[in-house]
This record gives sequence, C-alpha cells and structure tokens, in this order.
Amino acid sequence: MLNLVGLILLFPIIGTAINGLFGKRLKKETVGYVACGSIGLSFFISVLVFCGLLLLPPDARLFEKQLFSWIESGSFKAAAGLQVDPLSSLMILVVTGVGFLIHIYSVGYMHNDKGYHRYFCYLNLFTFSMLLLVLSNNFLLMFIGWEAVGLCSYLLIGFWFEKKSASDAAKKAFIVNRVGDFGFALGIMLIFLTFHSIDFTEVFNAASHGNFGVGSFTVTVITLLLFMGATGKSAQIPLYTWLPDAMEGPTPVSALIHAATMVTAGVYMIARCNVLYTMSPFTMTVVASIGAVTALFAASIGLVQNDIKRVLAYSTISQLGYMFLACGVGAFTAGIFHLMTHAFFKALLFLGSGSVIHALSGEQDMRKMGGLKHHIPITYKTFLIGTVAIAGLPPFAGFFSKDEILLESLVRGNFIYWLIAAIAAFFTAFYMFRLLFMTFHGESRVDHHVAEHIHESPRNMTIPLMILAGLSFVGGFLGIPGASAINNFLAPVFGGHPHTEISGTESIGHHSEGHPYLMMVISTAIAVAGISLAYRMYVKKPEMPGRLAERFHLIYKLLLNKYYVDEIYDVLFVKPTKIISIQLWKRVDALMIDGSVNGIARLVGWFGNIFRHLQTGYIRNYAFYIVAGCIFIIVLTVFGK
Amino acid sequence: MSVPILTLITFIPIIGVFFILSIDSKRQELIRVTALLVSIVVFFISLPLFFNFDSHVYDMQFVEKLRWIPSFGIYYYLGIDGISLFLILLTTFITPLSILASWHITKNVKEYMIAMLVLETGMVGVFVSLDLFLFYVFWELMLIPMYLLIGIWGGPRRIYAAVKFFIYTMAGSVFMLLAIIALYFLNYKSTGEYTFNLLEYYRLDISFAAQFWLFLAFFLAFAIKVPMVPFHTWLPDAHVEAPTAGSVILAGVLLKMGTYGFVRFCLPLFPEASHAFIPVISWMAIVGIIYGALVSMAQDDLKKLVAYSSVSHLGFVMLGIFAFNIQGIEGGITQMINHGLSTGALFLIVGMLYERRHTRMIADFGGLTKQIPVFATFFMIVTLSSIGLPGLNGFVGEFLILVGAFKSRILYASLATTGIILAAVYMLWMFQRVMFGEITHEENKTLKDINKREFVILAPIVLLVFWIGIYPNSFLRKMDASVNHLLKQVGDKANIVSNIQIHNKPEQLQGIGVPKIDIVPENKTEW
Amino acid sequence: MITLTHYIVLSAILFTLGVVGVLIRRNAIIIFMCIELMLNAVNLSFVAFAHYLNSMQGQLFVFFTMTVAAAEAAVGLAIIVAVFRNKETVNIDDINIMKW
Amino acid sequence: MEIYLFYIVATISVVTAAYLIFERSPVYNALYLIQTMVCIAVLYILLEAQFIAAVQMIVYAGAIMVLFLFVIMLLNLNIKEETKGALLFQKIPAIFMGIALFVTICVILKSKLLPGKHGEYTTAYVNSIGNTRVIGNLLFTDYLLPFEITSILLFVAAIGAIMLAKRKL
Repeated sequence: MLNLVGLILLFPIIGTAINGLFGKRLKKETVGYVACGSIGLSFFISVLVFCGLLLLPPDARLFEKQLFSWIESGSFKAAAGLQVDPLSSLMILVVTGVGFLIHIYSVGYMHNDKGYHRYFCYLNLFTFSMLLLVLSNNFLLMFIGWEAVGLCSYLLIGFWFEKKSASDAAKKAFIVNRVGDFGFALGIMLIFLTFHSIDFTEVFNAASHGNFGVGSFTVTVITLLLFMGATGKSAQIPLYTWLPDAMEGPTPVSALIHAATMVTAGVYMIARCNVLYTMSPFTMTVVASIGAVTALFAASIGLVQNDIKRVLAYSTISQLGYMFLACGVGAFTAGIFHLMTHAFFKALLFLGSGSVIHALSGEQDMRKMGGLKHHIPITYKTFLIGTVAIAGLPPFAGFFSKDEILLESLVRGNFIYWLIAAIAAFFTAFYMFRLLFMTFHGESRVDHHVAEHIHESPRNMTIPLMILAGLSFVGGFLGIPGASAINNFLAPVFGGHPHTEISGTESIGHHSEGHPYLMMVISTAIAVAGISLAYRMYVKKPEMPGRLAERFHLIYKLLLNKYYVDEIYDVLFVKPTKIISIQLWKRVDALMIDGSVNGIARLVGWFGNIFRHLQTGYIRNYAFYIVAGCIFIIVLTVFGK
Repeated sequence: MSVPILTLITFIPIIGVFFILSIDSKRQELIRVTALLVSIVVFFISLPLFFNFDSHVYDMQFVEKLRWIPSFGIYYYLGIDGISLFLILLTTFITPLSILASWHITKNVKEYMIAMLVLETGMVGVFVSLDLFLFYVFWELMLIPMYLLIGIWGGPRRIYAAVKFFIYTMAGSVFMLLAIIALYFLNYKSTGEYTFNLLEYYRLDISFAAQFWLFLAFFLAFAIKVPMVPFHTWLPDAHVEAPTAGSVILAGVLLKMGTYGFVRFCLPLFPEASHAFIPVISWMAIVGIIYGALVSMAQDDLKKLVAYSSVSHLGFVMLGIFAFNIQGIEGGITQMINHGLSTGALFLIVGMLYERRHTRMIADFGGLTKQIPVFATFFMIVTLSSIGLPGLNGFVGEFLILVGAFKSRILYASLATTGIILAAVYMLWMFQRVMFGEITHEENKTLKDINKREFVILAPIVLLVFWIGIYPNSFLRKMDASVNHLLKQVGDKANIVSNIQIHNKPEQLQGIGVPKIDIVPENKTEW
Repeated sequence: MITLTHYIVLSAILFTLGVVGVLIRRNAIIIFMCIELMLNAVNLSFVAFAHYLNSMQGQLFVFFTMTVAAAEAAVGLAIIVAVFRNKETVNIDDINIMKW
Repeated sequence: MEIYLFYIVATISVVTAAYLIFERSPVYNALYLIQTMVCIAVLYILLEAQFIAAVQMIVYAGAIMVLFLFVIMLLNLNIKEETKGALLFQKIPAIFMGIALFVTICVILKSKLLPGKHGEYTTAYVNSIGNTRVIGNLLFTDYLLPFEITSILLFVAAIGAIMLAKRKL
C-alpha cells in the first residue's frame, strides 16, 4: 500500500493539467468534479498509505521511494524521492482531508466567478505542491514544494488581480517569502557542505552519529538559516506582514493556504529537522522566543481589528507562534498536534467567515454585521464550535493541543514562555468571542439592501463546515494527556535519537504527574476569563469598547495600525531600495559609466579635431608626408638594428 | 564520423543566403519562409549532436580538421565537447524562433533574413571552432550582421546603439587578437611549431606573468561580451534599440559567447592567472548580480528592465564559473542555457506586446491579464523561470551555481543569494504593473490574445523550461566528462583552496566569536 | 669599367629628381611625368642588378613594371581629363576637397 | 670606351631630368622626359638588355609619352605654371628632402646591405641564345600566370580609361 504514495501526488497534478489546459472549454460542473475528484482520490490514497504505515511495527515506519534522480552534479545529488513516515503521513492526511473539504466548499463559494477553472487549477496545483513539500525525502525537493506553495499562494492571493490591493498583497507575499527562502536556500547549501548530502535520512544520521556536539556552531547556523525560511513561510516575526494582506484572496484560499496547510510548513520543516534543532539549544531558544513573542504580538493586534478575515489572519499568526513555541521548547509532538487541530478549527473558522461574507454579499467589516445568528444558523453553530475550539474550552480540539503547549512551555521551557503564552491565550479567547459577538449577536448593523439578500449558504458549503466542526470537536481526543495517541504515533520521528532530550528538563515532565490537570484548570480559567470579558464588552455594554478606545487612545491607535510595522518596513527597506535603484541607474549607470565611456569617445574626437589640421587637402602635402615616412622607415630598417 | 555535421550546421545558413539572394525582393513571404525553413533544417541537423554525443568522453567530438592556411599553421578545425554542445543547440534552437518572431518586419526583408542567417553561421562558428584563428574570424563575423540588425531595423536611437555595441565589442576583441597572436608565438617558442590549434595551446606551460597579461586581454574581450559590470552599458542600449529578434539573439546567444570564452579559453589556458583573479571576478560578478537587479528595478521600459536583468543573471554564470568546482561550472553552463531560454522568451514577449501597442513603457500597460489570458500565462511562466522558481529551469542553474560558490567561498554565495530575492522583486513588480490591475488605457481593451505563430514560438521554449526544471540530468550528464576534464586541466587547486579556506580562515563566521566550522571528512576525493 | 655602383647612383639621382618634382610641381600632368621618371629610375636599377647578378628576373620585372606603367598612364590621364572637365584646371592646389 | 659612353649618357639624362622638374611648360617637360627615357634605353643596351631597351623606346618613349603629349594638347594645357601660390614654402623643404633621400640611398649602398645571389644567366649564355628569346621563353613558361594577368590588367585599364574619359555613361 505504501507504494501507492506516488499516486497521491499524481492525482492533483492531473487535475491541474486538465483544468489548466482545457478548463476554459469544460463545463463548470466538470471542472468542479475534476478538481474535487482528484483531491478526493488523493485523500483516499493517503488514508490507504496511512493504514499501510500503521500496519508496520512502530520502529519500521519509514518508507522511501525514489522516483528518479533529479539534479546530479559531482557529489551533489538531489533525488526526486518520497518519504512516508508518521509525520508526513499525518501531514498528507491533513492536507488532502482539509483540502478536499475546502475544494467542495469552493465549488459553492466560487460558483459565480469568471475564473472558476483557473481557481481550481491553482488550488489543485497548491495541493500538489504542499504534498510534495511534506512527502519529499530531501531538502531540495522540499524546497521545490516550499517555493511552489509560495507560488500558488501568490497566484491565489492575486486571484482577483484587477484589484490593486490584491496584486500588491500577492507580490508582497511572494517577496517576503523569498526573503525567508534566502535563508532556507543558504541553509540547504550549508547542509550539503557539512554533511555532503541533502537527503533527510543521511543528514540526520550523519548529524546524530557524526562528531557534532550539542551546540555545534555549524548546526546552529544551519538551523537558524532554516528557521529564517520558516519565519517567512509561517508568518513569524519579523516576516509575518504578508499574511494579513494575504486575506485579499478568496476566502477558501485563506482557509486552505493561509490557515490550515501552507503556513504550517515552517512548523513541519522544523519538526522534520528536529534532530538538527535539538542539537542546537541556542536556535531552540530563538525559535521558542520568536514563537512566544509572535503569539502575543499578533494576538494583541487581533484585539482591535474590524475586518473579520484580518482578525482570523492575526489569530493564525498567533497560533503559529504557539506551534513554534512548542517546537522551540522541544515539544515537537505538541507543535504538530496543535498544527493538526488548528488546521481543523481554523479552516472551519475561515470557511465560516466565508459563509458570512457570502451571505452578506461580500461585506467583511464586522462593524456592519451583527445579529446574524438567526439568519444563517448552520454557519453560526459551526462557527461557534470553531470559536470555542480555538479559545481552548474543553473538550474541544484546541483545548488539548493548546493546553499541551502551555504545559510543555512551562515544563521544558521557563515561566516567561508560559506567561506570554497564557496572556496570548487570554487574548485569543477575547478576540475570538469579540468576533463571534460582533458578527452573530446583538443588533443588526447590516445595510438595508444587503440585509434583504441574507441567506444561508448552499449545502456544498455547509456540509464541509459541519464535517470540520465535527473534527474540531473530536480532534483533540487524539492527544489526551496520559493516553496520547498522537504522541505514540509520532514517537519514532521525534524520539528515536540520542539528542532529543535537552539535558534534564525532560525528567521534570515525567515526574510531576499532577501538573497536567492543574494546567488544564488554569488554561480553562484563562479562556473563560477572556470569553466573559468579551461578553461584557460586546453583548452587555456595547458602548464600552468605544469608551475604552478613547481612553487608551494611543494604545488603541497603535494596535489598530498594527504597530506601524508595515510603515516601518516601508521606510527601512522598500523606500531605500527604490531610491538606491534609481540613483544607481541615473548616477552610476548613466553618469559615471556611460559618462566615462562617452568621455573617452569625446577625447578621441578632441584629438581628431587637432590632428585633422594635418589634412590640408593639398596632394603635395600628402606626398611630402609619404616621402618623409619612407625616409624614416628606411632609416629605421637599416640603422634601427 | 562520415557526415561533416558541424560544417553542415555552420554553413547551411550561408547556402540559405544564396537561395534568398536569388529570390525577388518583392516576394517577402517566400523569403521569410525560405529563411525559416533553412534555420529549421539546421536545427534538425544539429539534433544528432545531442543524441549521438558520447557523454563519457571528454575529448572533442565530431571533429573535422582540414588544412586552411598551412604556412601560418591555420586549420579548419571544428569539434565540440559537453561545454559547447548545448550552446550550439541553443543557437540552432533560438534562430528559427527569432526568424519566426520577425514576421512583422516589412522593411528590407531580404537583407534582414540574410543578416539573420549569416549571424547564425557566425554564432555556431564561434562555438565549434577549435582553431583560434578560425574562432576569431567567426567572432568578428558575427558582429557585422548584429550591427546591421540594430543599425537598420532598430528603434529611434539605433545608430547610437549600434555604434556603441560595435565599438565596445571591438575594443575588447582587439586585445583578444593581440593575446591570440602572443599565444601563437609563445607556442612557437616552446614547441617550434606555428599553430593556432587550441588543444595544442592547452599543453603550453606559460609563466605566471605572461598568463596574467594574456588573461587580462582575454578577460576584457569576454567581460565586455558577457557583460560584467562596469562594462555593461552597451547592453541596455543595444537591447532597447534592436528589433525583437536581435534582442533575442543578443541575449540568447551573443552574451553566452563571453561566458563560453571564459570556460573555453581563460580557465584552461591560464589556470594560475584564473586562480589569482578569482576574488576580482567573483566580486565583479556579485556586484553585477546586485547592481543589475537594483537598476532593473528602477526601469520604466520593459526591454531595459529585461536587459538589466540579464546583467544580473550573467553575474550568476560568472560566479559559478569562477567557483572552480563541478557544481559551479555545470550550474554556470546550465544557467547560460536557462538565460538564453527565459530571457529570450521575455524579449519575445515584450516584442509581441510592442507589436500590439507600439510602446514598451510599463506605465502604458496594466490589467492585460483580463484581456489576453493565454498570453499572460506564458508571460507568467517565463517570468517565474527567470526568477528561478524551483521546478522550472532557472532554479537548477542558480542553485548549482550557488552550491558551487558556497563550496568555494561562503561569503560570495551568501551575497549572491540576495540577488534571488531582488529578482523576485523587480520581475514581479514589473509583472504586476503590466498584467494585473484594472485596464487603465483604452487602447489596451482591444488587444488580441496570442495567435498561432506566437504560440508556436513560445510553446517550445516553455516546454524546455519545464524539461530542464524537472529533469535537468539529461543535460547535466552530457557535461560531466568535459567539465571534470576542464577542472583537471585547471588543476585540483580549486577544491583544495576552498577546503583550506574553510578550515583556516572562517573569519566571516568566526568573527561572531564561535568555534570553527566542522565538516565531516569526505571519504572519497570528489569534486 | 662601369660598376654596379655607377648605375645605382645614377638611378638614385634620377629617382630623387622625380621625388622632388612630385613635391614641388603643381601641374597634375607634370607630377605624373615625374612619377614616370621615378619608375624609370627604378627600372634602371633593376636591369643593372640583373646584369651584374647574372639573372633574368630583373629584366622580367621591368617588363611587368612597364605594363603596369602603361595601364597607370592610361587610367591616370583619363582621371586628369575627367578632373579637368569638372574643375577646368589641372592645378592640384585648386583640387583640395580632401580637406578636413 | 664604354665608360665614356656611360658618363655622357648619364649626364644627359640627369640634365634632362633636372629640366623636367624646373621647366614650366608642359610640352617641353614631356620632350625632356622623352630624352631621359631614350638615355635610359641606351643604358639598357649597355647592360646587355636589348629587349628591354626596345620596349623602353616603343612603349615608354613612344606610346606613353605620346599619350601625355596628346592629353596636354587635347586639353590645351600648355599654360605656364604660376610661380606664386599657397604652397610655395614647400619648395625648399622638398629639395632638402630630396637631398636627404639621395643621401640615405647612397648610405645604404655604401654599407653594402644589398646582397644578391648570382644567377645562371651570364652575359655569354644569354648572348648565345639571344636576349629576346630568353625573355620570351621565361615569359611563356615560368611567368605565364603573371603575364596573363598583365593582359587582364591592361584590358581593365583600357575599359577604365574609356569609362573615366567618357562624358556621359
């Protein structure tokens, strides 16, 4: 069954090809069937592969399949090879599963769009790239997937290219990601230089059995460079700015790419390279700190945003911060677990918000919503489940995963991590319920002519919502403390090497059995506090937020303008680059280089101007010169020696 | 080898010229078709080179050697190896496409097509000749039709551009001629035989001082041709003024002669001098990469933008070649082909836009995707290939180059990698301004999407773009033997130097105050 | 006894006179004649060398020189006629359009 | 005996050549040049080059010079040169230049830098066969190609002269 792994990649690319080449001539239904069918088949194969992997004994759960040799140059060898292990099999399930649901949702959501076939072509291509990313067995192939998902993200963010903001956002996403990829590419090169291979298995073997101590400088540099790539793709500080803008794309895209799958690639990559990361405590500290800070930072911005999708975008950044925090403290399983549950509930939330937007004919501003819960009940109910899940109330999925991260950050990390994470969790609960209340509760603030058209979404949109809601509800049980299925499943990837445990800290986790339950209570309390505050502010006293905003005017403005980070980047990087480039062109190129070339030409002309006076036009003068020259040459040849 | 295949490739265009000469100049369609057919025939004749090429031998293959001017030791000596193979194929591939792309030319069609075919002879000749004298003849021969193409069929400032192009190139090649003659006499001094045979010169043992000056002379000729910053200013002018086909050939093939020259002549002839010049050239290449990228960001003319991006791309090629290891050089050669394909395609696309709108200013476009979606798709693919998106051709070359550069000097590679970021910035920005957004100009609302002829031009390029991106090995394998041999000629120093450099002075890393970089010892001596 | 030197000196004198004539005269036809004189001087030295070296090549060369001289005279005079038609003069000082 | 003849003929040729460059009337100039050429023909005979001497008389003194005279008279050019003019100052340097040239030639001669290989055509041998016959033999055997080319040259020159002198094509 594992041999079928190639098919997982094949179906989406066939879908891409069919929709891309012939989509224009096909009927809309056919396009939809092709797109969903290809992903559905892919999902089916993924399940088969997953089962195949489960049948193997835990230690033997690693399957590699070489397709062909891709780039070979001297000792540099990059194969097109696939790898199935617990980690990647989990990822393909998430990608194809959530992807499949979102494809079905999109059939309804995009129904009236002119670029229908183009949309599905891109979406299939994205699925292919994402699967390539998680299935590859070497860094370079992973890099292909890595950049290809970036490309799809570019194409899909800029899907409505007529809007300048959309194309701007697309460009920004690609370029910011490129900055991260710069680090990733350098990291791959350094890996090749250090280990003479870029194959995962070989590199990790060499790393764990080679003469690299914990804290080796090379490994630290490698991991930092790779992490730079991860910050770009997973929207962490300092490269997170593209993600909120990426909401310009169609909502299902935001759900699939910018919430559930692509943005988690960074987490996946770090988890994949856990061998390297655990060898470098310094990098781990960096990863954890950036994760924690991002979680808090993005959550604080999310508190005051009014665009429903932007709130979710900042929430995504914040949740990704959690995952990095988990990885940074060495709790890779917790990170991946959260990745999975997050994929469920964030996809649900985005699709739910898409359904809201759909109902309101494209309105995204929450200040113009309100009281929608009776008009679109299915959306409301599923959205509620998602909100509760992300806020972290038991027994929903988010509770378990987030709780595990909080626990691990305290146990393996330190109190500060925990504190930051806890505050961020509080914020999360607050802004998510703020969103819920503003959108579905209270009085309707919807425009009149929009209000007439409010309608529940068609079934092909609500069914995915319900399935995802179900998953958000049960997904957490995979990781119940004590009997964690996911922990055991992933153990071969994260456990089977000597360096995993950072000295000493692990033991604490095992010793204090009382911790998890205390932690659960605390985190539930935090969530409840956040929810009740939101309830007070947005349901009980709707005028309160306005007063608060006035009172803390500066802070409010700072948060509303996202700490002015975009503007700072603009001043620091974008503008200087533009100015430099224009100056280089006008000054250096036109004035200096061309100037000096033309100067030489003019010098020649000047000499010519002088010597042309020798050309009198009188033949006798020329004859005179000839004779003089002859004499000179004769003298030279005869007496020169 | 009974069929003189290289001679056929080189001189069939000239035979085509005679055909065209005998056609009445009013029958333009017939002239175009004849020229196209001739170039296609040449392309098909060149295909056996690829299939019959023995990739296990580094020796010159398909060799033809005839006496030409025996009293001076000049031979008609042709042959190819894995380095020149792809450049020849690129030439024979690009020429029919660019003839097809000049279908709209109505002024002096006969002369135009003759110039194109003569140009093809010159270009192929440069890549196949192994006799330096012959090489120089072809090198100069190819200048003239290009000069005419720019000067007669070019834009408003064509004369300025043509003269600039010609004088720049001549200035370099004169020094090269001088160096060739010097080599001729050096060879006579050591062997007592007058010859221009390149392979004989490879065996010469030249003192370092002589190498230094000879290298410098060759360097100047090739650096202008490449062009490396600061010898590049002829390029934007020439590109902007040249007709589409001229730009395509200029970018696709002519620039490669510079880089090819480095690989074929500079490195094996003057190994020690080349080593001495590594830092200088690498820095020039890096400056070129970044400078070219920055300047192209500031352009408002599409052709100029692409022209400056060439400067940046060729900086990569130079960096790869002067990494002195197999990845770098193979990457460099791959990148030459890639650049020929993707930049050539970009010029074709800009030309197609120009045919429709008679402007190249970015500001005059905007929102075209809505009007011409298929065209936009091609443009997108080519843009992405130029950016170096993995899975397309550009990535393979750039990545190998960077791996090579990384192996020899980490700092160089790190700096050069920033060029990849900048490439994304200027290309995507350009693409956005041209293709995305609302249509702001009325004229753009009536644009026609790609027609059959244009499709036939672009489709093969895009196919190759994917082929190289997905299965580059079919190309890399053929270079292996030659590149390995070249490196052996140049001496094993490169690898040693790079390793020593990492062990002894990792200052850029150690500067942070951390222990030295550690490396798993390689068990085999590999490149 | 006449030696080679005699002939060479004579030839040198005649040649020099021809050169001076070319340099100082203004009439195109006379300049032309001076050129013929120079040719003759050279021919003389050819024959002289041939004689004293027991070779035939000098004489053959002179034969060819004369052919060339004849052709040259024909073309040259035709040019002078053509120039005269245009300029109404054969004074080379008046024909100075080759000026800067 | 011969030496006296040489001196006499040489003197005449030098004097007529000098007249050639200083006489101002073109017709006289042509006549002086003919005299010089005749003198040179005599010298050719002294050098045992009878064929060349004959050709000198026929072609040079005869044909070419007649052509000159013909042109002079055709164009009615027998007008004396003006002595004034822009380039008068060139006269004196020119004469010095001539002297310098002469000195150089003489110095070369003196330094005996002109070696030569003795051939097989001794005077006696040539005379035994006949000068013209020897030349004819050589022209039609070893020098056939140049000989044929001269014919083309003359042909081209004839066409060229006609084309140039024609008023309208």
